[in-house]
Amino acid sequence: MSITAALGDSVAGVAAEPPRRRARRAHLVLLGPGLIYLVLFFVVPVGALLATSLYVPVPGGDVGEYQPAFHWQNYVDALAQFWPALLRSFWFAFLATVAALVIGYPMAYVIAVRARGRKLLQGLLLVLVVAPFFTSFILRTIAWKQILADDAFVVTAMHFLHLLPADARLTATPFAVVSGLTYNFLPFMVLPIFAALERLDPRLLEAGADLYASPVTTFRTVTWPLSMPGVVAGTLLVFIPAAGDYVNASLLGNNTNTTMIGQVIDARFFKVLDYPTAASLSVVLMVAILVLVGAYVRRSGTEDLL
Amino acid sequence: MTAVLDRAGESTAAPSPVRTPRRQRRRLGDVIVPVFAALAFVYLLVPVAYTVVFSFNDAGKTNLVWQGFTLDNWQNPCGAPQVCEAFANSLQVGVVSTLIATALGTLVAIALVRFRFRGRASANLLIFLPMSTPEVVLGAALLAQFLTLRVPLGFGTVVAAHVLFCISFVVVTVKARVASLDPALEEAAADLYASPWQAFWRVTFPLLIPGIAAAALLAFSLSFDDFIVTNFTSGSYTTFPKFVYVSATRGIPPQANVISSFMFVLALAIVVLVQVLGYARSKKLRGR
Amino acid sequence: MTSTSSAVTADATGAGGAALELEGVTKAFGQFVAVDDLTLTVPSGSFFALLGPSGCGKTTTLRMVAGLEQPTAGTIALGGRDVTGTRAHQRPVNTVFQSYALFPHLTVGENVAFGLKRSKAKDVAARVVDGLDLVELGHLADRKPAQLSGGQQQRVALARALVNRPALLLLDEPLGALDLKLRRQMQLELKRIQTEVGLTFVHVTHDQEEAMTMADTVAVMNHGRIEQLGSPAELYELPRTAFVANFLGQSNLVAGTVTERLTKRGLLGVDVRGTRVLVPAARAVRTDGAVLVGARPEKMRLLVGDQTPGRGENVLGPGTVTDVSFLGVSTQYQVEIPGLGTFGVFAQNLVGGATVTVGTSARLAWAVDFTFGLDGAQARDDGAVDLDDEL
Amino acid sequence: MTSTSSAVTADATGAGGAALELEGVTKAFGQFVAVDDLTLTVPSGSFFALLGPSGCGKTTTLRMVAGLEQPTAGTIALGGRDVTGTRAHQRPVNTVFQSYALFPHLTVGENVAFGLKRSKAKDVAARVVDGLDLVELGHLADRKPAQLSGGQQQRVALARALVNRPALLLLDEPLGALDLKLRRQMQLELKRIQTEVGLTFVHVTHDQEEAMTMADTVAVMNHGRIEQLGSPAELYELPRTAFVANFLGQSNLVAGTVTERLTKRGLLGVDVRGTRVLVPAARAVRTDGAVLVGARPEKMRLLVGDQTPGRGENVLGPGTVTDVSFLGVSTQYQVEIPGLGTFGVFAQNLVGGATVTVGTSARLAWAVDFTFGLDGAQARDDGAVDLDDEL
Amino acid sequence: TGSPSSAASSAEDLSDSDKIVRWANWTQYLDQDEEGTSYPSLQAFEEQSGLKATYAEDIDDNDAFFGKVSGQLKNGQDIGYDIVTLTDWMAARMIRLGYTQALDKSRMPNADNILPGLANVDFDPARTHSLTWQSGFAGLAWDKERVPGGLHTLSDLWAPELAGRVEVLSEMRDTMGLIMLDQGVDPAGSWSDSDFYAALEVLKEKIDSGHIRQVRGNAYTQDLASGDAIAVIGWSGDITSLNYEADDKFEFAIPEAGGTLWSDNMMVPIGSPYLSNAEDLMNYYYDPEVAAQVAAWVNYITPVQGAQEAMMAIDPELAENPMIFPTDEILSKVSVFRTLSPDEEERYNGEFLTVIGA
Ligand SMILES: Nc1ncnc2c1ncn2[C@@H]1O[C@H](COP(=O)(O)OP(=O)(O)OP(=O)(O)O)[C@@H](O)[C@H]1O
Ligand SMILES: Nc1ncnc2c1ncn2[C@@H]1O[C@H](COP(=O)(O)OP(=O)(O)OP(=O)(O)O)[C@@H](O)[C@H]1O
Ligand SMILES: [Mg+2]
Ligand SMILES: [Mg+2]
Repeated sequence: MSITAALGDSVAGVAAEPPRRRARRAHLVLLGPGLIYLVLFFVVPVGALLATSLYVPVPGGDVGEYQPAFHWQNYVDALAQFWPALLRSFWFAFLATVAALVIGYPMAYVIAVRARGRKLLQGLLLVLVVAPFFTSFILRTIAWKQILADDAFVVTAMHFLHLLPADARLTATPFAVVSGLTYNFLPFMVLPIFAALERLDPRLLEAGADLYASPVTTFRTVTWPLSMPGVVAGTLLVFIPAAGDYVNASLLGNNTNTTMIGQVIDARFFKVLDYPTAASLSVVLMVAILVLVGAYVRRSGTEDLL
Repeated sequence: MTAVLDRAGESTAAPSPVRTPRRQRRRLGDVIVPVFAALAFVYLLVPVAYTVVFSFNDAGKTNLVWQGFTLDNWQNPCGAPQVCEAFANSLQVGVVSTLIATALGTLVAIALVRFRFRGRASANLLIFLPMSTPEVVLGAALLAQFLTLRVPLGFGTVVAAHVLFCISFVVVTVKARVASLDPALEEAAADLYASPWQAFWRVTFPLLIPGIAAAALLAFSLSFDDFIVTNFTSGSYTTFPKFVYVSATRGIPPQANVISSFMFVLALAIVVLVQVLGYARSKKLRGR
Repeated sequence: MTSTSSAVTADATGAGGAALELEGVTKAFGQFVAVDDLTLTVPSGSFFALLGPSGCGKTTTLRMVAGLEQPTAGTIALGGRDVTGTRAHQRPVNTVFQSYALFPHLTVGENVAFGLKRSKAKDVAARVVDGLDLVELGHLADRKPAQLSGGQQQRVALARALVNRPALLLLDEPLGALDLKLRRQMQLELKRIQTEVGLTFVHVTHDQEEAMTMADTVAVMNHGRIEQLGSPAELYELPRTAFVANFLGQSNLVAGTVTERLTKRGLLGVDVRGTRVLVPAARAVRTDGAVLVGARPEKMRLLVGDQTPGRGENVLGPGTVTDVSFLGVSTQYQVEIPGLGTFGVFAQNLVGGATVTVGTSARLAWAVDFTFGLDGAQARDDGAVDLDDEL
Repeated sequence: MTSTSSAVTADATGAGGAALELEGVTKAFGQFVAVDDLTLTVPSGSFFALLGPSGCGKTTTLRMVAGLEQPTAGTIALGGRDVTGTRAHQRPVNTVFQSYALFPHLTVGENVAFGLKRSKAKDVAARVVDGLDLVELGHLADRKPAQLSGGQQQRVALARALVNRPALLLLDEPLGALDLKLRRQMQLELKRIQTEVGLTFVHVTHDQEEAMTMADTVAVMNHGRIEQLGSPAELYELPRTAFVANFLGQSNLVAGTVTERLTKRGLLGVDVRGTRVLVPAARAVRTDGAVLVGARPEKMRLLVGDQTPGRGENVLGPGTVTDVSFLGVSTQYQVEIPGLGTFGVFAQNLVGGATVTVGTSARLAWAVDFTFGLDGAQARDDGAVDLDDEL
Repeated sequence: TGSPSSAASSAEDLSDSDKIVRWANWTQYLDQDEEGTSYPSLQAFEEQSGLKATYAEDIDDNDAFFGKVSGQLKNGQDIGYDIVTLTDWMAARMIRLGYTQALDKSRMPNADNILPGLANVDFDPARTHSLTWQSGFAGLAWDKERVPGGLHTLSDLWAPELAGRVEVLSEMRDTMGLIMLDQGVDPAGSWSDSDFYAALEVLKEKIDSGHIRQVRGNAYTQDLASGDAIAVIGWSGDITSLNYEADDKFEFAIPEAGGTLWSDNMMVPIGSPYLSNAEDLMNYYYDPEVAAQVAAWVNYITPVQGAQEAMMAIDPELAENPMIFPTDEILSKVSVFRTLSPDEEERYNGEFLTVIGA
């Protein structure tokens, strides 16, 4: 199915060098609406958020009342208190990304390479990857919670088979949170890798075989490096939302050793009404992600990816 | 997967005693990956299956424990208060934000690929930023902004927020398509007396449709399933994921499962239909 | 096939093409000058071929004529009208692109109709049918380009351009993708169409044989400039630079110094490593000092054993036959003469295969009248493709 | 260039290639039989060319030899060892792919080193350098394939295969992307390498001229079967089917009926629309009934005005010259003889351009000795490319 | 997020032109019919009043809900609800901040049916801005099969054999209140920071050690049902409801040291243009028979006098249920968490959230 194929494309697409053109200002007409939108609804709000991160409480004011200031100490305080959650977020996001890669790559490989030329099968498998998007992800997460519950089949069976110590459990653990993250962002890993693999010329694999490379060697020396753009795109698309997620942590974790920064930001924002702290944590999170992503993209040599 | 098995079978056709051990290894190698992938698909679909199964649960106040099979929920999917309203809202938000984001994003994508201008790099970065911003941050920033502007929260603000995070995905998707489009085609159109406007509508646009459709699909699924940003920017406006999240605290009505299952089946059906139609058409063409 | 072409010629915009004039046209990409001060006139209704190595600026020239690229300097006139500033879609010019550039989402018929619809022509349907018949693809009008073979696609591209009856048709390697056989056939086709419809064709090609078979006038381009321009026979028989001599067919070139001028007989005596070779003065670019003496391989014959040269023939050698290639129609010999290098000799297989074997000692003889003289300052192998140079 | 090839020959795995034997090899894709019961022996160290129209099964045959495709039936032996079931990476065979299939993420040098590293060869670096020098790309070792021109890419593909010194090298249209000039030059190169290194080459090509220049043995394939096999000169001079006659170069074929057998002189008398044409009986596929009488264009000459045929020549005509094409080396004439069709005549431009103009009345003469006779039941134009047929 | 907005004032009342009323409530907090498809009492109200009522189960957490609407409330904007139902302390904050509209009691004759104990509360002395919706206890709940001995004190909850199967509420006042009571501190009294932090220390220790599996809101009932939790700090009505489906599997008790009592209060937010309609609705639910109908379904303490009598007609057994109609003895065992100052509230809330890992 071309739609889903292109959908994969999306994220792995490496733009070709743009042709030189006479400037006819046409680009302003094309870009204008979109960029103005982004400025209005992204740049300005994020700017405001930045400002908020420096606010101080109104002296003697009620809960949630703040006034403009340049109180950089907010950042120090916020980090001093919440750095464990921040680090944990990146750690969980990293684990989820690796897990999604390990699970998602074979899926993408089977869809793109093994099912090559079988359009119906390919389309079906692709839609099976995307379709969970259409069943609310909260429902799915809750379903996981029920499936992995202490009294449910999986845990009982594992206890019975002694795969799990008798007092161990699966829900409300870091494991549950990471697997929830992995699960929920898996399609974002599969699609770009699929797109990259689909573009892989099967003749290159034959060339590898012709040049004495065994299937495993061919994979290592040809398939894997050529799917790198997809892998990079996929890892970014999993890592970024996972690092900022709070739904999985609050539904599947909810303990101090699973607290993620998203939960903290949400709680500071909505429950404590501590806007400056929430804002400064947001800014820190955003900057940290940008720095990590920038370094990663540069290292993997796929700058023109995005 | 049948493809793989077929091929494995094919390769073992010719007999030769020396090859036996090698053949075995090969068959193993050919099978491991698909089996692993199949397990991954199971992993991906188990909760979906759970959701579908519990849409048939004869549930009471909560839908946590299996109480018995019933078709009632499917016969009366709007039975639970608010569920259909939330679903309709989600559809509405999804469609409207998809339309806007797709239109804006497509234009930006064309400009970014086809033109070289000063500030192109910054424009690219601006597109990438919302994608790399965690949803909590986006939601929080937007909410603050809407409050400052005293915009009443509701449909409008939700759409505005969804358009924001969809645009980036649309741009990236369409960009890949535009980049793979041969610029010579537009030149050929110009050469054949088509004005720039005509060249766009008659050549560029039709060729971008698959990319645009993919982008729209992606945008719709992102919007339809979004909870975090929606939660910040919706005020009292309820979308389907928000409804599910809120009702999750006490028990999600089975009707929510019905609607989710329905969407899942619908997505499958559409793809199969598109495939079958496309197959029939190509067959007809080949037949001629 | 000929019956349908009437629709194409019977056009109101005037049968026959427009003359094309380039005046001092230059195109620079940044620092790089792709086309350098090009001045050129293509008479109306003629078949003009632009020939040159890869990257010499042929496509760029065509794109400027089509209006897809603006010249950095100079003017382009079409039928006497300056079109330099006119945009592509407003020029009565059509191009058959190197890559066809067929619209993949349109059927063959719709592709061909595209230009007609844009120019609001009447009888679009009838003209599309005629155009497709012209290239013998009438029965495939409903297919999509992806369902055609390369050769068929190329013909659709041709029909799409021809059907508009442009004053000027630009062909950018329109036959590059075809195998030799089909290519020759299409060449005859194209030539026929051009003659029948009377359009002005500017044809770009890598293939010198193609240029020579088809064109009235051939221009050989190199590094953005035109090296020589003339009828195919003129260019072939009397190249004026080593580049042209080598690029257009093969040449045997050998360095020498003019030592005598036999003014009465109109000949120059050239000393080639001790052997005197005669060159008609009228066929020499310079008449003194260092020259390159040249002759085409098919003009040369092998003198084996005690065979003697005829009257009015130059002789070189003896040398040794180092290679014999049977080409079917002809046999190619390589003869190495110590100190002078390797010479190619073609012999038509009028009486079957090779007559001389490798290792035979032989001299080379050829008519003085077909000898040409070039500037000795040029490299002997300029224009002969060097393996490292074609990027 | 020659100095570096020593590394390639000095290989421990044995200079010289392995013999290839196909025995009843068949490949069916579903219902469609792409290769049909092919039996073939390519002697060790020979240069074997496989020639045939698009889709006739050449690539499929090569892929089966390389191990990239399993035959439906039959066996493949290499150097006497049955390799039918061996997997591609375990066969001492390398392929230069029609599409190059260079690894885009590796540099030129890494591409060339790929096979060596896999087979754990020693001196990889040195051998890569040698291999690249062999194709004169030593200076581009650090580039990525995308930064090379088509011709350079093809040479990398060649080097990548050659450097492994395979017992058998398969070349699938390895020169398809090169322009005529470069192509000829690479042909000489390839041939030289093959002779020097002594490998066994199987070369697939569309281009009959290429096959004939390079190969020791040529096989003409059609519809998955081999139509004729032999040395280039043999195939060219004495085609046994109309397909071969037309596919390999041009042929003038005309239908007639055997009316006499001049057994003593070893000739057949054939009646061609009232004219008697003589055919050597040994050069005829059948000696009675309907036959096709053929002769190559370069064997024919024009008799204009009162010129008379020589002894032992057949004559047809008179007809009218309808086209004159100057090809540089030679001139091609088309002569239409009423009732018999159009005949092609090549004349080497031994003395400059065309000697006969369009419209001239001329007869055709050619030596009886170079006439051949085919089965009259075959279509005259079998194997001549028809414009609508190449999909 | 600026200075307190005094500009926020009641919106113009459009009740006469638009016959609608929009009500935000907690989930499962209004009687439903058998299929769970409609709210009988609300339907009756619509028929009777001619108003179209929109009922949204949009509240799952006081803080979260307030956090989402506070910005609009500060601006005096319509938040999309005409009635919101929030717990005492949050109601106190709403009223203190001026985010609610004054009720016209003359239009609400039934309002006088309010239980005397609820008629005067410190945050809304004459009930001019709020009316109680339901009240309930926080106490201990457990799975009878797995905790055969039952729970009597908070220390029972900390028994080692329950480790990892215990959950407490994310509602600070309930969880902290129970711990403080266990430590001998009356949360209704004037306790100090140190009392609070001492209790918090206990909580922290139990969470960090993994004894407490999760800290949850309403969703703890799901964990009880699925077996992930077998002993919890929970709310009275929930357990009653849960038992309907789980065959009386669970039991609820107020700890010996005492439990907490809380109430949820209906308020009309500033910016709502349908004050009169909202008053009509509140008035309706203060009818004893309607109140009994609701209480019979939600199983919480109804604030309406006469409801117990009305309940006799519906379900005599329920009328005797002390969790719906508590006896004085029970009431003497529970206390209401005292109102916190803004400063205390921010600090305690922040610390509490940090400890529970949200
Ligand atoms: N957009 C461009 N920017 C920079 N250089 C360019 C551009 N287009 C063409 N060139 C350069 O200009 C030169 C002429 O290019 P052109 O395409 O005209 O060559 P050509 O003669 O058509 O070659 P070919 O036979 O390979 O098609 C080349 O060296 C090319 O690299
Ligand atoms: N995988 C396949 N499935 C079905 N048919 C195939 C397949 N591969 C090749 N064919 C068919 O087999 C025939 C021979 O193909 P092959 O590639 O060998 O042709 P070829 O002689 O190499 O042609 P070309 O000169 O165009 O490369 C063709 O008709 C082709 O359509
Ligand atoms: Mg070009
Ligand atoms: Mg092939």
